[in-house]
Amino acid sequence: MASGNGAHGALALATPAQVNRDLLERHQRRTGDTYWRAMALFGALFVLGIIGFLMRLSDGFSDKAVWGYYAAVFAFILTTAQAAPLVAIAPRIAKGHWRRPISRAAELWSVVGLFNLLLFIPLLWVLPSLEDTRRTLWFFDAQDPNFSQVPIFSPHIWATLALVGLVVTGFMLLWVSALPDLAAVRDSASGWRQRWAARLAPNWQGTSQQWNFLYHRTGILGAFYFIMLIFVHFLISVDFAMALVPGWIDALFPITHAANSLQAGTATLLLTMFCLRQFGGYKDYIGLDQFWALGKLMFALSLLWFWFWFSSFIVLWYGKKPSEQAALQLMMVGPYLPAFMAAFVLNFLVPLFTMIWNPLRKSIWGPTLIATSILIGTLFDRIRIYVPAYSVPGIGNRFVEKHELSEVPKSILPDMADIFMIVGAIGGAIFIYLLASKVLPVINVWEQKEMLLYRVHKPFHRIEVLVLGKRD
Amino acid sequence: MQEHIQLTPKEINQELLSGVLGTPKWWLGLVAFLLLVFLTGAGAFGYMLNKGVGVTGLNRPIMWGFFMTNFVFWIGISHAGIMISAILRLTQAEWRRPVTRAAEVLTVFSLTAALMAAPLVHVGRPWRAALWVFPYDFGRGVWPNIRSPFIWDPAAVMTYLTASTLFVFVALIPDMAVIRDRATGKWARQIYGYLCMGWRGTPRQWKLQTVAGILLSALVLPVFVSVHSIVSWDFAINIGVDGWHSTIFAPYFIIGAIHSGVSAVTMVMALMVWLWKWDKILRPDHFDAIGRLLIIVATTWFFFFIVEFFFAIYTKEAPELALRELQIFTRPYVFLFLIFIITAYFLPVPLWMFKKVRRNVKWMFWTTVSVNVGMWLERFLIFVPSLARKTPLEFNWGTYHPSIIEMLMVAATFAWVAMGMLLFSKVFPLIPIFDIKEGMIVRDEVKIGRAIVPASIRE
Amino acid sequence: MALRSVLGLFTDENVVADAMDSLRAAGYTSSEYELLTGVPYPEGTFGEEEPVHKLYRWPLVGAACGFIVGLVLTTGTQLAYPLVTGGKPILGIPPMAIIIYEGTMLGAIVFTVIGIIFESRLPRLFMGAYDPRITEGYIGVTVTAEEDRMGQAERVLREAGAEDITRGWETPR
Amino acid sequence: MAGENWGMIVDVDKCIGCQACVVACQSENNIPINEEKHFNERRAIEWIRVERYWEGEFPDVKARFIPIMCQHCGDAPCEPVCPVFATYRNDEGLNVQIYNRCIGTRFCSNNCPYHVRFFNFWEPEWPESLHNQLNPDVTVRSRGIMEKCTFCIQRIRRTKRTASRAGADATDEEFERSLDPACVNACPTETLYFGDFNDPESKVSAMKEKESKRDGRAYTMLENLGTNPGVIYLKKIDKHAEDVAHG
Repeated sequence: MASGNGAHGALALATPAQVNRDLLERHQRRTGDTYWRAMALFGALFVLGIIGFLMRLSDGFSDKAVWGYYAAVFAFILTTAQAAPLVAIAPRIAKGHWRRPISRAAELWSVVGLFNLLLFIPLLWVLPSLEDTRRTLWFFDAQDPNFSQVPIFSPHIWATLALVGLVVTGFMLLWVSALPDLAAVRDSASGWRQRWAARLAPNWQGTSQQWNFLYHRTGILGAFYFIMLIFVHFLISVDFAMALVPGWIDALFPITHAANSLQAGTATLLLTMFCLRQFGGYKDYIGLDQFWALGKLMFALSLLWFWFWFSSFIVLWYGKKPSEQAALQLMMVGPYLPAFMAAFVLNFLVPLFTMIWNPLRKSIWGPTLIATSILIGTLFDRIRIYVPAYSVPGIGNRFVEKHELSEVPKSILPDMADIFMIVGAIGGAIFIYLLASKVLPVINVWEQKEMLLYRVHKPFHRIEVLVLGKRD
Repeated sequence: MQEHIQLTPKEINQELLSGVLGTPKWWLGLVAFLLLVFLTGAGAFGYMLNKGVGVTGLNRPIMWGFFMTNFVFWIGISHAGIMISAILRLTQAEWRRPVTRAAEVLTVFSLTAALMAAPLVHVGRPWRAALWVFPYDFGRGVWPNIRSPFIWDPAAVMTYLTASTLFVFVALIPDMAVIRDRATGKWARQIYGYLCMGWRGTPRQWKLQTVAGILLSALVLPVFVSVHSIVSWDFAINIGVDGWHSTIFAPYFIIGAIHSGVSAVTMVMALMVWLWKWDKILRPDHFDAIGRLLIIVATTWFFFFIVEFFFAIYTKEAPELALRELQIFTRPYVFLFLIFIITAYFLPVPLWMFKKVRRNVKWMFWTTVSVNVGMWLERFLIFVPSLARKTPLEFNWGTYHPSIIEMLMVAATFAWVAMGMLLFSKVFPLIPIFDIKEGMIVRDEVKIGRAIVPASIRE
Repeated sequence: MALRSVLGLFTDENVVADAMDSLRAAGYTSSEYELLTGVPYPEGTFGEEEPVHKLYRWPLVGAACGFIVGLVLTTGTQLAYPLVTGGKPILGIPPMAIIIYEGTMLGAIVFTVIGIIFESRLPRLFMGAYDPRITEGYIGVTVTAEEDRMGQAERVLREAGAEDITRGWETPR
Repeated sequence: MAGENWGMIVDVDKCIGCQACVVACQSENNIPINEEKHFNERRAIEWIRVERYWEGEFPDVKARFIPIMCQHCGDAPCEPVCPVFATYRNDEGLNVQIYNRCIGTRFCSNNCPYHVRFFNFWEPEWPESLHNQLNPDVTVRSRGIMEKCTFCIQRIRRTKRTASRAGADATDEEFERSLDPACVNACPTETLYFGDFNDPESKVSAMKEKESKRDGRAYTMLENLGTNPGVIYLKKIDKHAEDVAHG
């Protein structure tokens, strides 16, 4: 690879003490106008979303079809915001130093999980119980005595528990990995911040025992968050989408659903990084290094998007069973072709043909723009899955054929309430993220300090090289 | 923790070329034995060619048996080389250095074994199949049917074989220059001189060598993914066999391939330590690192296994349920299933959790052998019971007993790969010499207080 | 006038860097002296110029060729022999995509390897100044120039601290 | 000669499981003699076979018979998987097998849900005494290739030739016996009907139309696979089950 000496995030601050002071100062500084403007904007969107939700609520839960866009938005937040923390977890396990400045920004997205948990609640009323003998993860079948041993509300119960587990794990991870920073805030800040930090990190002193605890717990919680996320995607994608479409059997779909979330999570984090760098004043910390590394990751995940999609598609296309044809018709080539094409282009074609150029990967704007494209594409992708799935007639009706979709329903366009809810939910997620960023430093202070220990610039004969140490 | 290899470049040359410039005592005997096994298999093939496919245990409905299982197994092993070599190169994992060459060569030979294992020998009329794989019989104006997965297969496997052979060749150029400089015979000097094309080691050549490593890795990876996906579609696109028709097959096969492939590389590493005494270069660290990788790979594979299984019973369709019953609860498959699940996952993975096991060559060798036994059975259990319980027409359900001919030919592929690796090791170094030397240059350490943390130079 | 080469062998990296400086000071251009190592050192270790290459173009050209060949092959054979099988379209895109994809990747890889060899300036028919010890850890610096400047080159290399100096290879022009 | 869509109707209700169709097919199409060991090895070749299923518990046991031959699917799963175009759908609605092209991958057999494609594991052999009974109109298949029911394409060809010479149409009444495949001619109970589904006046078209109505008995095998078979089955009229159902 080309020499990247100048490409690393410029570190003007050489000693841990300087970094500490600088970052804590930035965190506690009087909030600027940009922040308030953003808060106002996203707060307004949030309110709009609540209005949209109330409009939708007035339609009641009897018609599932109108809730399709709502389900898509829920899945979208699950796919983007709740997956973003993984981008901090995976490189931490692989001991990549480049992740250090952005790991907090990633983990902070787990706060939005709480918001998504609230979004999930209405879906419990939207989703019919298992009494209609549709397929389900939980093998409920009223006719078959072997399969009727589970509660008829299994999908609702277990998906809720799993989602709660995911959110709790996310908060735990955020809290444990922020302990040293909270202690630093506790020791240096004043006012409400100090009180909160003292409450959250009462006895962090930085003993080696505490550090070992921290390394250990972040590792375990990270792995657990990953497993929980896959599990939640599994439950949601099967019981809240796949099982609603008669005859749609796609064993890969839950994994595709989760894999898409890795791509979208990376894109979310890239946009977050861009905003922190451009508007948050963290230019000194977040540099080309991070954009380059995440850009490469996002490129690889965009190729995986295609691979996962094609692996499902070729089997269904070639198999040509009527049930498979109907499922393809419903979600890809039929009424939702435009949404699918948008997802295909934005999630795969655009990243493919732009990101193969290294100069573009290794820039600030390149990965950011592609990340935007991917996020929009993911929204379309979720819409083309959830809206048709919820619009299939006969869900909840036990007298409707459950093994094959006999007629593909017409497409549903978003109405005013849907549009309000889409922008509102996204606005709300960002609003909550912005709030959270005031409580915790957005740049991980201790990881940043630790990096200075392991990352040394040294002369090597006639050049200066970067030496990266890796702790066992 | 990466322990330091304390060798001068000259010592590295001597150490790693010991097999090329000299002949280890055991070498000739081992090659002769493998050749014998291989020739027995070839003889069995000759017999089959003469008599017909009837000499196998195949029947209706089990039209694919040992050969296809073996084919998929070897395709799986071939995914090791690129997994180790390309992914670890792209992620700049330092411990890859001594392993890459052996892994790539394993890829090449196992791909040839795969070609040998099925497409050519298992068909009814191999003489016509040869015309179909190699220059096609254009004369009669009949073109291949590109809608068939059996046309995608050779396209993918040939691409992969060409790519990995070239990959090995490019990385061999500097090492062949080393042999050219060391070889004593006039002919050897001449031949290695031609092969390395006059390599001198200018900064330009080295830079291109480095760029080539990364660029070719990036290009081979998508091929790597496509090969086993396409092989899996040989099965997954069948609607005639309910147990095969699953969308998860492509990723499931890939991760299974990586599982068995990385295990095979570990076996080769252990053999390199034992046979050539390269323990100065292949340290316990390397086994430790590959052991950790294996835990992740094995667990991901197991997850896919569970999902595949789960969605088979999710449909609650009769043939699927009958198949699972045969596969798991019926003799003799129940024994195979138990052996498979224990050897492929429940025996090795808990063992790898212990650092002592991961750092012990013997343990790593035997656990990875166990994985490959299990993974061979895994393929068998996917293919054969599914065919035995193809559709709801239970009148046609069948059983399968492999014949001795099939077993001999399967054994021959194993002998072929082992023999190929040994022959290669006689002509070229199995551990990339320049990579080891480079690893010593970029190795550094960072001092933090009294602790010394191993580090590496990044450009 | 024929060109002659001289080769100085060094063991210490810093000495090599100094030797290259001295050569530069003595008026040799960068095309006249060359560094030979047995290991890839990080770029610029000896203060040498960064080699410029155009390798990244090769795979793109190869991919384009492979894509076209794949496309022609898949469409051509199906149109030449349009048999309906299994109710699948004659020009079904998914199977064609698979073959075209493999063709594209094969083209890209083959061209890349050709590109690597070409850009490395291989094969080199005439070895020029070389010593087998280079693959044993020595670092070589060669100077290739007119015969009358050989003495000076040899002197510069010796003064810079070369352990051994050999000369006398002729490079045909 | 586009236009025909040859097909068959199997009235399961009439089948008595006598296997006459199987024997007729064997001798018409030069199928080697299936000995006991061939059945034990599961390598017997029967282009048409009568599957027998037992139903019910002793003493109330019933044998159910269903003759199964190549279904000549409209969207045949066996066709696209062949790498060498050895099998394809011709313009007479037949799923044909080209023995010369076949290389014996057996992929088509795997992808056939009806198990009606047969592989020649050995070179076919007949006892000396039977050498002269081979049908000259049908190829003897060598080992290593697939074969299957052709709807006796040799008879269709011959009838067409005879008919065109006489200036008539092959589907006319007078040619019925020579057009029908061997199995149809041999069936003592008129279980099997053969004809052109594209010809609205043919017997099979009329039967199809009648039986496809709401209370008709028509069904195709493994319908959920969407293979669109050219063989239509007529359900068994189960008096006993009806009696049980109605008390």
